[in-house]
Amino acid sequence: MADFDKFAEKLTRGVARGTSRRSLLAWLGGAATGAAVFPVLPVSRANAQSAGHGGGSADRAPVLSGNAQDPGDRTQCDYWRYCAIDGFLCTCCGGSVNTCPPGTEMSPITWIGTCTNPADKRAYIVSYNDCCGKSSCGQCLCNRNEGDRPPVRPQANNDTNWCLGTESQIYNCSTAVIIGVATDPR
Amino acid sequence: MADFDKFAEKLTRGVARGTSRRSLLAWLGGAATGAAVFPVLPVSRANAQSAGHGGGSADRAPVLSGNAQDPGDRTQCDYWRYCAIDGFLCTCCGGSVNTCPPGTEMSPITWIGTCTNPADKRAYIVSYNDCCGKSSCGQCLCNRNEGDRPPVRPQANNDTNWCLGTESQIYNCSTAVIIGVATDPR
Amino acid sequence: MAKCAIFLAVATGASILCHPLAAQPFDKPLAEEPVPNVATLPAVYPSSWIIVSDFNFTAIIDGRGVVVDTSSESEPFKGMFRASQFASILSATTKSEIYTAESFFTRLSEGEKTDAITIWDKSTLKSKGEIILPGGKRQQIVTYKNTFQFTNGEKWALVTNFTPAHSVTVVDLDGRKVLGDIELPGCSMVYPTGERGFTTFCADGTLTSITLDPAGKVAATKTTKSIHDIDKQAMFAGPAMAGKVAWFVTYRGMVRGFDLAGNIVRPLNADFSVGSAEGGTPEWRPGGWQVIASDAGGKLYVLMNPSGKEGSHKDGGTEVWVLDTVKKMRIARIALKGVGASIEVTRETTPHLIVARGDSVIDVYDAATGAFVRTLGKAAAFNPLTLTAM
Amino acid sequence: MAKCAIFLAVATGASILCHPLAAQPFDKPLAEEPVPNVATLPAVYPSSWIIVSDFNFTAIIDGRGVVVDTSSESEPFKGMFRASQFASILSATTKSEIYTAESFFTRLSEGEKTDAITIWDKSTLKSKGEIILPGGKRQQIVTYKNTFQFTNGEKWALVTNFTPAHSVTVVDLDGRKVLGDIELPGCSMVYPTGERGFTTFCADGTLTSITLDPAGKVAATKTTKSIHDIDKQAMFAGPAMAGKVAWFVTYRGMVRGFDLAGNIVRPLNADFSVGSAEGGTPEWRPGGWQVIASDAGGKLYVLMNPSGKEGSHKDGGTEVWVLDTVKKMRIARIALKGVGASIEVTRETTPHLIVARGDSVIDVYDAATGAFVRTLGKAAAFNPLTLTAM
Repeated sequence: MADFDKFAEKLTRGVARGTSRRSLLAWLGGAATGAAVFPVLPVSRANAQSAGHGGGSADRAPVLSGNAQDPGDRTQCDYWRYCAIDGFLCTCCGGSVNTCPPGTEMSPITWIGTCTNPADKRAYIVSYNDCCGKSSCGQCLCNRNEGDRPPVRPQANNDTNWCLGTESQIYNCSTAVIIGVATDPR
Repeated sequence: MADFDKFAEKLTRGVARGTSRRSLLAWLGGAATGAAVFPVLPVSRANAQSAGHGGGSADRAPVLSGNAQDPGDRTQCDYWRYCAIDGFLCTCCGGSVNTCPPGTEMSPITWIGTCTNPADKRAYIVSYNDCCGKSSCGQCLCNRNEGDRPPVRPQANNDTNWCLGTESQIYNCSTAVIIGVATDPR
Repeated sequence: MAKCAIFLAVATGASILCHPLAAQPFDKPLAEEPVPNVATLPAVYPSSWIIVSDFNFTAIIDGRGVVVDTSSESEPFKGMFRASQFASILSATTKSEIYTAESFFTRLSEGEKTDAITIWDKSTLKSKGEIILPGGKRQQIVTYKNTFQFTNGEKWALVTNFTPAHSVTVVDLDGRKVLGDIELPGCSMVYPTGERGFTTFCADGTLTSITLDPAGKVAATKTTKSIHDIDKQAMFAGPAMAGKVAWFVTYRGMVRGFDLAGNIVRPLNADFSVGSAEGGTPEWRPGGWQVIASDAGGKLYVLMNPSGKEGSHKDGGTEVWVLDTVKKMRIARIALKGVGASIEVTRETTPHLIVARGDSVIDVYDAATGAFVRTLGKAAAFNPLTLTAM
Repeated sequence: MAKCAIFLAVATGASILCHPLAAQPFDKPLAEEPVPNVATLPAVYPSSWIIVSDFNFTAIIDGRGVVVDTSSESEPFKGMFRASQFASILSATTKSEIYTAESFFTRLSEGEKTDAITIWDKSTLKSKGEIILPGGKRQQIVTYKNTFQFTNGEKWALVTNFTPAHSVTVVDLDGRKVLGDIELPGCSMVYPTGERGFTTFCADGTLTSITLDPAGKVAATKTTKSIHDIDKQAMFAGPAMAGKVAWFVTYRGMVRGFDLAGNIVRPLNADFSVGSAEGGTPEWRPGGWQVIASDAGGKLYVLMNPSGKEGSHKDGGTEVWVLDTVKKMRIARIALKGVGASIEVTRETTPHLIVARGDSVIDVYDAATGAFVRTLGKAAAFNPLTLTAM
């Protein structure tokens, strides 16, 4: 469980950065009454532009990792890391799957998804950090909701604007950063 | 020329409302050096959304005057009064061809076009008053440029935001108001 | 006429040089039209009108609300009002006012932030005042109705906050002032309850009802036992109101009623399923944004997705199922022309089912027969999310 | 895996309950990736990059500039910066800075207005300062380059005002302060002239050159005779710069050069036609928004519309005609894949012709051969208007 410890510690640092101790405790208090073993925070917004899941238009040139263990087009909504993302894909906005675009600020706390990598069959913990401080990127809007729950459980809801604890609350795009492994395949 | 006098007087009132006397004089001074017999002011913006002239989508239900002497669909860019308009058609925004939408303010001074009515063959002076104070309506963007000239002749240029002399400079949509007749057919 | 028109545009005085050739049948020219001229709306909107929240994804800062006449194919767009930056919208029934809870920045996307409630006059759609919300903590979330609700006979409003600590700000709308904040650790959304209070859902599955005193402070608090299985039977946060009863539907299609008439929420304990149907892959489930609505008679309408599975609950639906809450059964299925994202039912004498689609199209159906009546096309909003009947 | 993944999302600690069945060939999992992580750009942009103004018609208040890599089909969008409310954009060549002349309101679309120049760092795309423009008179017009220009070796900027009185505000960019205003009755746009001054076009057909003193005040003024027939040979306001020579094209296709190297504009008096061609209905004319561009060698590129007539000058074009200004003749015709609205030519060793289309698509052609090279699709901007090569 080394991964989890590192990740929980990372996250706590993030929360501490992003919020006052008092509000953090109040929030953890709330979360603790829920089913989550540790906080996995929501950040996302629904996609009303298409009934499907969105992503880049089909004729977009693909962006690939070049690593057989990380397959898929990062401009498309069906890329494996996006199983619980909701927003504009930073890969289409001047950032990358794990980097915010120039001039934005990465949200310190985020909603976490757990997505299975079709290449190595491992379940990875993916952090959907928002990029904040510039207006809607407008490219590659994508919405997938595996594990999403109503706002009553914020740590599992992906409608909230998680540009919180950032200098500006304006939402630009969302990343999908690998921060740990949930399971090793048997 | 009675129409012209009334219209010039109307316009001067408009200008006086919209600008300080000093700037008015400065501007009239400038205009007077141009070819215009009296000021016809620009207000409009280019349409980069389509190489055509825009207007409502073809499947829009038509808005007609019900008067055989004023033919055409006021949600479409080819309606005769729109020969020099450029912007969102107020008919599609909660206003009408000569009325601003609720909550907006009509710009006191505007760019004037002269359009020929296909029904009575008269050339009418059409005032493209902007509606201001709410953000882009977003419906029925239309751009036609008969008589449009570069900004060096503002009274004949339709790229300027004419939400000037209004409480807010935010542009919402454009009207096409009949304010006079230029010619009676022979 | 082109060259003539041009020449006129730059020198109308010379227009007599212009000689159109065609004869004309009309003796008198069209009349001059007065300026300035600005439209107004009725103080009370007709029952065929709805208020649509337009999230405007490609410029979230420039969100808006749109007043829409669902009876007009040609001119459904009656007017708009600002709803900036993950705003919430609230329409009064006892006053001719609309309220928006918004956030602003001094440099559009940077600079100092101000949270405020803006008061809009329904007839002029002009802003007529604002109430500053202190602390910069207003909850910014994709538009839900239950982040901003009335209480105390519409004299007060409740605004949810998220920092990520949950709290609620109580606002005196008539007095144009903030009355105070109520900390709600782990509890979310507000559902008006009793004369002066609200119920909120908590992360441990309980519901908490809070009664407010005349000063807006907490007078009494009552928490139910855990009755909300968020893992297996999560309820969509937005209920359909039938009188004082809030009807919720779960991601898996269970319908649950809660009576909010008294000071304390009362579960009806009369849960029932929306039912099942053939053709599900793997099964039919509720799906969309505003997925449940009620009509004046108390019947419920639920937007259903034939590709129902975990994670499908925001994907929209292809049918609306009509439910009788007394018989606890489905009484009709309405097939939609497109994939719906949000639904609402008007309070007209012949009620209409309004369906906002993911492609921005808004369609209108006869709520009683399910017959398609008209489409409003994309003429109302870029991204319609919540629909509110008048 | 779906249900497994869900369960993990809400309770990752229980993930050991999860048993994917397939074997896997990879011994080690993918590495953790660091957060936070924000991209930066080179201090000097490559010559394949351009800056695009995105007018964002459906939310004009939320206009932006986009840094675009025209050599990348997959990732052309390098970053964006705010350009709010009919903003103008200016990119420095001697400093790693971009400037935007913008307008803001305290309540998005209402309240107090502030005009300001924002300074953006090219590498971080963060705002690093602003200069308030007094008087609320900044000209709000669909994006032109010549409403906002440098002078005095890029140490100063000139901002045009319109109230509707024309004036120009002189700004000390290095000193972060406004130096003063210059009244220009009836004159519009600024074209940097000499070391420290500018030329402006006037409504009577004259051009006026103004030399500024070290304090930014008018040192000398010189007005030409009337040389611009605005009725019959109106010049598009945006020229193509070849060194210090500004090349303009008229609505009817006459090319005119003006030398701006000295303190006073010098007409080259070497006008020539872009030429004609078959298939015009009625004739070929320049058409679009940014219709003329130059390459490093001084060749000119003009966007041409086969349906040329009065009023067609903003309708876009289907071909680009290449002109030799020495031979005063057309040397090539480039057929476009779509209707272009604005064009620019990069300064790459193999220069490319960039065509922004009315449908938001940006296409890239080989400027020398006219061969289509690639499309950037709609991946850069909603409404690309001006294009600026690096």
